Amino acid sequence: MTAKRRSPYPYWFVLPAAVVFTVLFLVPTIASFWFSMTRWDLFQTEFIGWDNYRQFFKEPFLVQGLTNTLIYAVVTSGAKTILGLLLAVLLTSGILWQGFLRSVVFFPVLVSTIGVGITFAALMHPTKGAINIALSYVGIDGPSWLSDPTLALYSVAFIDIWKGVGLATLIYIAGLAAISPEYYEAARIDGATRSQQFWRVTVPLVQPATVTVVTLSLIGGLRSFDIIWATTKGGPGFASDVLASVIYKQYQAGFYGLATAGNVILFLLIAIIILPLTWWFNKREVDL
Amino acid sequence: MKLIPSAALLSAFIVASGMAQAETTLSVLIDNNPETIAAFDALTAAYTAANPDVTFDIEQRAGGAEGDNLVKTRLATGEMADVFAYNSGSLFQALNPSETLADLSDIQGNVIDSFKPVVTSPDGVVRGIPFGAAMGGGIYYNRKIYEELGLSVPKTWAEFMANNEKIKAAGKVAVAQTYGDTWTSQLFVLADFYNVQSAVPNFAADYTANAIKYATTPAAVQGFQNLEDVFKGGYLNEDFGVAKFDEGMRMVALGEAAHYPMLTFGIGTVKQNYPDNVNDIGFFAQPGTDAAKNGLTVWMPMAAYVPATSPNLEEAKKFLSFVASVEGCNTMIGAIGATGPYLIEGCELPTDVPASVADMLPYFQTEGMTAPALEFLSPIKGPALEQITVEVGSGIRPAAEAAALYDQDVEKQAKQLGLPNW
Amino acid sequence: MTSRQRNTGIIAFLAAFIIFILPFVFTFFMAVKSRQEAALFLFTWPSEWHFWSNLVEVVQARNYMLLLAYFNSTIITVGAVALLVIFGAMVGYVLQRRPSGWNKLIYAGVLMGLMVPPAVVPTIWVLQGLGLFKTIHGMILIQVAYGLAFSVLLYRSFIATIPRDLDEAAIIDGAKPWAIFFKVILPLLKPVTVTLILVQSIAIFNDFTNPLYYLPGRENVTVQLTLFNFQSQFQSQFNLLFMNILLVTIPPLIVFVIFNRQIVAGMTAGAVKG
Amino acid sequence: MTSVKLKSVKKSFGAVDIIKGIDLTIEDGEFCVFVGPSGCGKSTLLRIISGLEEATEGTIEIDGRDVTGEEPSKRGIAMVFQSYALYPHLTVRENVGFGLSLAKLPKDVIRQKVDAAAEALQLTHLLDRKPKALSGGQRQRVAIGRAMVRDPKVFLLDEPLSNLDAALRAQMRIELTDLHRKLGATMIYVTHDQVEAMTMADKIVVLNSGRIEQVGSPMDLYNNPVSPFVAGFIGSPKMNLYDGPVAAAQGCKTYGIRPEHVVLSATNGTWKGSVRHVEHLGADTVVYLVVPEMGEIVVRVSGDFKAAHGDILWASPVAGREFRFN
Repeated sequence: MTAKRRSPYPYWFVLPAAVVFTVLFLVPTIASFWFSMTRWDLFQTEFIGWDNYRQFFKEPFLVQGLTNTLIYAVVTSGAKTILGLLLAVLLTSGILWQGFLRSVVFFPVLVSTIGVGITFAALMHPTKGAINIALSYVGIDGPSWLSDPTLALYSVAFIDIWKGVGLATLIYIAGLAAISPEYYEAARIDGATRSQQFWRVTVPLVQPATVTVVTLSLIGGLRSFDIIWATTKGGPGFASDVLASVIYKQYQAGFYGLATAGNVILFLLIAIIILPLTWWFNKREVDL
Repeated sequence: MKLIPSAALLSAFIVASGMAQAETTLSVLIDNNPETIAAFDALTAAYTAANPDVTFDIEQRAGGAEGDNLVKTRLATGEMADVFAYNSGSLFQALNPSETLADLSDIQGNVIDSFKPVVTSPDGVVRGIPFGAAMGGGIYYNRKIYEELGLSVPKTWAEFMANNEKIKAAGKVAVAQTYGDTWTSQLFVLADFYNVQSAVPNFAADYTANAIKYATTPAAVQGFQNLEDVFKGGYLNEDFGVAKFDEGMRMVALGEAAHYPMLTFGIGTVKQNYPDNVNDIGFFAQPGTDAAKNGLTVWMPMAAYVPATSPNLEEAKKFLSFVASVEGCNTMIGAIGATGPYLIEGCELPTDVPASVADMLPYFQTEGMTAPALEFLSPIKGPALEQITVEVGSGIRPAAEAAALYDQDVEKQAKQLGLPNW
Repeated sequence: MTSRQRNTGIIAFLAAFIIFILPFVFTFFMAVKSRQEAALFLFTWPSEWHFWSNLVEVVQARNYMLLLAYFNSTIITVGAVALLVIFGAMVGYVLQRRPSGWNKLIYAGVLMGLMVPPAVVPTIWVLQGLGLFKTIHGMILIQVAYGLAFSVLLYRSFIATIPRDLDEAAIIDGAKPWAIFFKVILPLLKPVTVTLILVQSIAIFNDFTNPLYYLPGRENVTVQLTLFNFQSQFQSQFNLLFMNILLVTIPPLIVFVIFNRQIVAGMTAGAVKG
Repeated sequence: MTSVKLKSVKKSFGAVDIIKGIDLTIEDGEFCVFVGPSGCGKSTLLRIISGLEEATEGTIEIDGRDVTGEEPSKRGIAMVFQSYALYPHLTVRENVGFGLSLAKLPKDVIRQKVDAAAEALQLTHLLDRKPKALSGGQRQRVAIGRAMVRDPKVFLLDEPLSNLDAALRAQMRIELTDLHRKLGATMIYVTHDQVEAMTMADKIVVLNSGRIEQVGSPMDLYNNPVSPFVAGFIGSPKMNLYDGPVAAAQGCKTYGIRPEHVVLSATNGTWKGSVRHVEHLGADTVVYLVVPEMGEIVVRVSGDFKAAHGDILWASPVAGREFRFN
């Protein structure tokens, strides 16, 4: 037998990426399992087993942080999905200034998160902020958006949606462009109304885009940190703390082992939510 | 291309060969508080003027917890600047100073003894020199409002609350709070430590040894109670949840609010932003239950340190011995004025200090009228205190519960430090 | 255009103006106000225009730190995006073209890369061991490691749309693997590459957290970190802060204006068909 | 002497055998067509010859040399793909010269060769266009040009005409045959269209589920099909094939008669049936007759034959033109 010929798709193509990814991402991630079992002050490590995890679950605010994380992720990704689809439909319907409006909706995606946080913190100021001043003209006494414990989390979620809906819209616009106009023509010949066309043609056929939007925004929402940090820092008190900000605070306090344990917990939480979801989406896509 | 620098270097060498020393550049890391920057600019300029062979490369870092983290990371990774300024007391202890910081005990000649313990590592070596002025933690008040309403400086918490009631009745904001900067929410608790200590003299030691708790010590709970009372009394500014530190100072300076609990360094902000109103502000220690036992909780200044790994250890120490000299002290006063006593022997404050500073000085002049803040007596300070005090001060959590929660928070820190009995 | 389309457009424009444009107008107003006026936060027309003086002050601040930051951020962004394009396309190519047991492993890595929050402290520990901590190239590699998963996914699904016949024609023409990839496949990935460049360069340019940890040091400052200059713990110079936000937004804006038309095209071809 | 020899070539994907052992020799200069229904393995066989696919077992010889383990580019072959596989980002000139530039030939040599091929294929005026600016037929020619400039010993063509419309396909059939005559190179051509096979091939290889059914010249296959499969595949309309009682009555397993070998009469014949449908093709007319005892029989008669739905007609096979398979 002659020697096996080399594939035109050699594995060394994967090598550079694999090296960078392994060394700078996988190794630290795996090391984090070890460090999460230590008391670690960057100077020394001391193995303490599961103590950090026990400590983490004793954190009085972990339960709240956990619920907040879920609420935040569901609210932001839900809103981005629904608003993204509606905006995409609107911005592909040939309305006046359509191209310009697309740019406007997408533009916040480009701006620095810290900058957006600072800007909205100013706009949401309870007494001087433009939002409450505008509300006062119509006779509404606006709340303290970012420092009212019942509202803070939702206010931050709103900012996140404001900043992120453009990306969802863009993905949906792309998804809509992939739907052949013939489906709509057939539906119209069958006598479908606009809303029937939306529910019976658009929604099912745009599903691949929905999968992308939901998955990306859910992962983003669960990991979300910088916009929370730029606006409320988890406050007032612990009212808008999410898992990522709880971890960050442990980290800031120098509890590196504990923070790393939190990292592992966040990782597991994301895996528990996202893996079944992708599996379910994949199964449904095969059915289609 | 390559020739030119070497030629320049060569000629520089010929010129310099007459001198004993080579050029040194000291890297410096300080926080980005404008006053720290101004003080350091003045100090380094003065030092370079006297020692032309030494230049400085000053880098700024964020303040607060963000900055704490940066300092720790850079120390641990050996990336620290030759000289850096950082808190003394419990935050200093968290740096693992015995291993990371250089021994500075031979440049303590002018340093007042009371400062040394807060920069002494567990192995008994002094590793820092004071940078800046000592501060008191108490309550700023607007003198115009006090005059207008005929109020007098309160000696007990009850009197303070009575004043607040009158101010509120006059349609003014009695107490400014600024939880937009969460650290400012801790003042009512931390500045109450003089009162805690006068009620429970051994509190700091027992607390460190896990023999006494906040929640089970009524005098300690009082600080949280103060916060709760002020909120419940409806004395706060409307935007207390988002306002920032400098707005708090503005409110008390311009009479938008009558009181603002703060450390005395705050007057620097007023001097910079509202110079005309500096003398409208007065200051008093946080009152306790007993008018006879009215004293001030004192914060030690920040300190300057040299990391043990610095390649320019000797030069850095020479510079810091200048900072810790009377001349260095006067340079700082010249740059940023006097906000409190400097802990350098023979460094006198100018006579024309702002009114609030003048209000503070008498406490220092009487034995027993001051007590160091808890963070200078005990290495443990729970990292979540700011959040907990925001909760109490916003009416989210009652004082007693908050004290218990804080005890829980402290436990982690104590374990991390490996203290006995935890 | 029907009148319905015109009216909807006008209503949509008004809504978009209030929701999306006014915050930027606010930022702009804040950026040109005096320090005292900016501290009031009011959404008012600036009583005095300090555009130029604020701009100069921000640029000059801390010994022209902003210019250094632009320089550093540009190098990091360009370097990391270039590597992301090449590495991502190479992995996506092999992943799509050569089904084998290894693919499961690669997918597991990709999925992890998308989901797992990076473990910051252990990463510093690794970077230090490699002598990459606090270096620009270390930062570039970090951004590559964090951005790879997304790039690979985007490329893999796009490559699926390129007929295999092209590879085979090239094989018969005598092309070596690298020639097939660089001369035939890579040029065809242009639409999705444009999307990737846009998305990743903005993410990297706007990244705040990673440089904060992995790239300390004044000489290594990046654009987002300059926002720290003006947001001190004690005193905030809001006019300069907002001017800084304004300046920091300009480079992404330029990228956007250049590539605007091609974004949707790339997204259509790549991200959605996954 | 550029012959292609396959010796017991097998190919399996996992447990599925696609090619089940093929021995075949294609002579120098021959136009050989692989034909068969989709999934019969004809494309796989072509790809094994090209080297794009590796045989699981067996050897391939080109020009007397064992090339089984050799890179495709070293085998002296060129291939034209069904989709043409033109590089969309390159001009026609670059597409045609791509292989030559990879081989690092001097620029002027490449230019010369490309110009010559373009001339032969009447592509000269299109050389600076990109593929998307070309019509289907032009793309087809560029693909052939790209194969030509490599001076291959063997041309491999994988259903090259299937993406063209009917008129263009007929024209290209002639052009390809001309080209073959002019170049004198060995060509292996895969198609599922028996018309292409019949019109172009010197030798037809009929494949059925991974095996060779029959090899021979077009007329060989037409006149002497070895199996009902080949018989049914070659010729249009399809041969009438009958199993069961009809075949049994003829003493065989399968009985077949081509439509053009059936005679119709209004009065007498072998089978009596009624007309279901009549197709007038002009020169020919195809009659579909339903015969109760055998089912349907298709008959091709001359164009002027008159019949209508429901007419009763008699059909009879032409003697000596019947096929009996066992």
